[in-house]
Amino acid sequence: MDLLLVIYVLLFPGFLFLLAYGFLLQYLDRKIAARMQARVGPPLLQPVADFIKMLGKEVIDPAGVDRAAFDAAPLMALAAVMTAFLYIPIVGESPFAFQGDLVLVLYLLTLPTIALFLLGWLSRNVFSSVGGVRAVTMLFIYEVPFFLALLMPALMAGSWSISEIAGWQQEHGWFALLQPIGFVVGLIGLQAKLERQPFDIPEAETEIVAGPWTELTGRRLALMHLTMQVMLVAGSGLIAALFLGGPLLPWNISPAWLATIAGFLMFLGKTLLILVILASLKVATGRIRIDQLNDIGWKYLASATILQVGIVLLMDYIRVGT
Amino acid sequence: MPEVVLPIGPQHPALKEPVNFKVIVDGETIVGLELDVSYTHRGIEKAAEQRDFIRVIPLLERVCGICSHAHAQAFCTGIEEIMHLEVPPRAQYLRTIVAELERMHSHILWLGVAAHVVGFNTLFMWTWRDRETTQDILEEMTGNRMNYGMNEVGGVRRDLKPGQISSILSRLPKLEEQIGKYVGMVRGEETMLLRFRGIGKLSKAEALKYGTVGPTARASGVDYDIRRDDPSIAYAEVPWKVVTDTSGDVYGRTLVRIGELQESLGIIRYCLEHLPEGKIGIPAPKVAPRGEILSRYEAPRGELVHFIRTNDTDRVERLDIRTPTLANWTSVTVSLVNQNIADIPVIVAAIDPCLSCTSRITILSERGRRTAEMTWAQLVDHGQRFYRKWGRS
Amino acid sequence: MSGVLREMLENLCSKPFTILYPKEKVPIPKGFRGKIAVVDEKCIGCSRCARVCPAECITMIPDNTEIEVKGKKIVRKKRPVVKFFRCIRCGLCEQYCPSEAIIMKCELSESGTDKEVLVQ
Amino acid sequence: MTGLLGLEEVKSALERFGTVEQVRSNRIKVKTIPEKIHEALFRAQTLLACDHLIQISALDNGQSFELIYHLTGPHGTVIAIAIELPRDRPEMPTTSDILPPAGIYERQIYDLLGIVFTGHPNLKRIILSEDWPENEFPLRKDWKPRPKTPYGGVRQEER
Repeated sequence: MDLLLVIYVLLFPGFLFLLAYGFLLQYLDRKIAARMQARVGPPLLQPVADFIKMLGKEVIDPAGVDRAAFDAAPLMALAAVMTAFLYIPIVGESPFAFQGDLVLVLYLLTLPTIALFLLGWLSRNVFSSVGGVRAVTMLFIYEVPFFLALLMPALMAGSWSISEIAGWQQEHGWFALLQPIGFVVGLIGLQAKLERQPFDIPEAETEIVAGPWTELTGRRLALMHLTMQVMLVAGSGLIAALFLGGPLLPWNISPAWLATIAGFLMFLGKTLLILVILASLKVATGRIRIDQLNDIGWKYLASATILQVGIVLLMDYIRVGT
Repeated sequence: MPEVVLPIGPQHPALKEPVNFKVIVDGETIVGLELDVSYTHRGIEKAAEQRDFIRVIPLLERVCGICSHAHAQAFCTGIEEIMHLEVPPRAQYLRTIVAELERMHSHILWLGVAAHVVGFNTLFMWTWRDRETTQDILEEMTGNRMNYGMNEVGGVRRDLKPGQISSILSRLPKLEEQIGKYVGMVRGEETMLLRFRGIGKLSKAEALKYGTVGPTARASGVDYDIRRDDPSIAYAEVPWKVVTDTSGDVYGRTLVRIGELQESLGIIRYCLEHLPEGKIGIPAPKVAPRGEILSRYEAPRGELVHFIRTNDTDRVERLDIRTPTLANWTSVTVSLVNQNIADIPVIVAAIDPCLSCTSRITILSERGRRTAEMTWAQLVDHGQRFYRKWGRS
Repeated sequence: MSGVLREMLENLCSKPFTILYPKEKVPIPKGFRGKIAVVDEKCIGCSRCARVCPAECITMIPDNTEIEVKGKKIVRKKRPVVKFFRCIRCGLCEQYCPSEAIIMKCELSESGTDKEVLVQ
Repeated sequence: MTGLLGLEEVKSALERFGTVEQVRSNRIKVKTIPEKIHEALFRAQTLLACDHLIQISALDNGQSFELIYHLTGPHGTVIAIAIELPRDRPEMPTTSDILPPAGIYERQIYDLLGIVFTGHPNLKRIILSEDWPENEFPLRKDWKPRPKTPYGGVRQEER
């Protein structure tokens, strides 16, 4: 059992699979965006090549920067999202599942933003500081509706474990259908978390160069990119588990191994679906301003989520009442 | 946050050319602004005084890559008027076709840049794809994609063959369809509307007060267009109308430019279909009589002015170029204050700034025969000395 | 918004617009001003091209060669030498040459990285 | 667009400042002196509806500096108000208070020709680079680049 657990963490479906799938998702993301923009797009191994190239590049320390903290922040961010991934069901239930892992995962997925803010603040560059402040400001805007939307399935399923929520949907149907508003808010929140258009405000190229990323070089940049890549996998896996039933099939398949493979394929299919939605959103929109995001976030996203909360409570009341 | 000086430029991803704004921001709001456009001064006005009328035109085309025809055009029509030359109508029509193609490629380019500035890279890719059509037509007509070398004093240098006319006409419908799509996209794309509406607003009175020109002025309801007010080449004979808008913001400027794209398409089509027969140029004398002229032309970015003074020689005594970007800078510096940092690139891009036009360093030695160069070591040394001095003061 | 989505889908289903340069090449139209070339046997050594060149990339060097122009034999005194990397492809030399001896070929000119060649 | 301005209209408004002549159908040139330029511009703005300053052309004709203010309005006539400044004391009051766009043109002229506009709020270098030597104005006819110095007028012996 211990050996299996080690294999689970390190090889499949743990870190090795996570990294490989991260590269694949990034490739698909770039390729789909490129094709929609009438471009050719990168070859299959381009994300890997980029990563290796960046690892080999010189690391430049801005004058007066705290090197230890500057090195640690990307590592911390990467470690956080990789840990978060372990709690997401990929082939059947996650072996680490416990009551409350949903809260832990949500917390861990917030850490990269904090790391970005730290990097921006530490690098003593105007563009980075402005970018860091923007990243945190944005966090306060999208985090509330995002959390609320993602906690709604837990409320309805009556469990705080992601795997159990996924299992609940096997019997009762997908939360994407039961809670469509929450699903949409979840996707928008994920896009904002990943700082992709229309929410790439902290790294707005034409305004503040690259925001917190401006002074990142070499392996720090590589690790930070990898973090975002892994977060794309973890985030889409989380949404897939919470709203699309994760790896579990709506019906029972008799041999266990077939069910496992089918579940894995379900996971791949669902995350790819989410990726296509996110990539299309990226292609179809421009960047909005931070004050406009504030308006949209609090006026529409937050109130839509509150509406969803109300509906869920009402549904629960009716269900329990009957 | 305390007040922070944000250096925008000289090298900055939003600016395609070197300009330096020292923007003083309080949080996300701009409270002050300083401007320096000195990074691309090339001394073209001085160099133009050293060259005869044949060799000066390629130089003037290189004032700006995008509106190269506009500069040559303004200069040629000015000199022709001083020389009292009657340019044949076919040459005028050919000039108009190139001028309008240039306007189209400039406006499509601008639309892409504006979309890129607000992070909407998709429209940027699409517009630049469709811009290739105009570039291909220009390449086929003139031989170059940029710096067409079409103008000379007394006419144009290349003629259009009948086969080329039909080939150009056959490519226009596709372009028209794409431009029609942009109208829908600009009006319908929510994030672009959010970033363009109400940004960089100039009322009609302000636009007049700060001397704005071109699409920037027309978007504020100022009904000035040199092509109609002071027509040169074939504009007086071609049916077309001036596009204006009343909103005065970046959105209005976008609509004006897209409207002008459609007008330009009509002008090109009319000119190609009604191309008069005849010669494409008349021989021009080498020497211009004494005289001065203010030659105005509506470049894609606005009113372009060449003030030319000649004095019985084969060179100009003085050539004073006022580019549209310079005229529009005043309004930019005014309208940036109290805006958001995120809107700097949008407002700056909305006037379609062309800095190589604005500040035109080649140092010419005696009589402009040979350009002096700095070796790399000299340059490094010069830079170090300068900044040491600068640091002390 | 719908316009954007439709265009996105259309692009997804059609071929990319990009031309992958070394593999495929753009057709160069007739009359393209490309690399400058001197046809030595036609040149009569009048040095008009050198006078008209705005970039001063053409210099005349002494060269006593007998050439044939319209059946007559004459001796030219000079011939043009072109510094390729100074050429700005304005085509004035081609236009002013009386014997079509200097032409712009329909091919792209090379690029160079060596400064000495570039500025000469 | 209203019709073109006639010579008589312009004469009645601006004749008191100097000679008025019709150069072309839509170009009228007025010659005046530096002291009166401010008032002339103001009258052109108020009486002739000239709301747009096209350009301030500046040139050095060897003996003096000439400045020509080109104004236009909805009538489409370009009114050129020309003045001459002595070479030994190139100074004149700024017009940027009544014509805001003149501010940036005056900075350019100050930079390239060395004409000082008194009262200008921000008369600083704009076109030439920041390390260009002081008191060298490249558009003056007597300015000649030194063949040996590579950049501006920074001399080699300073090293």
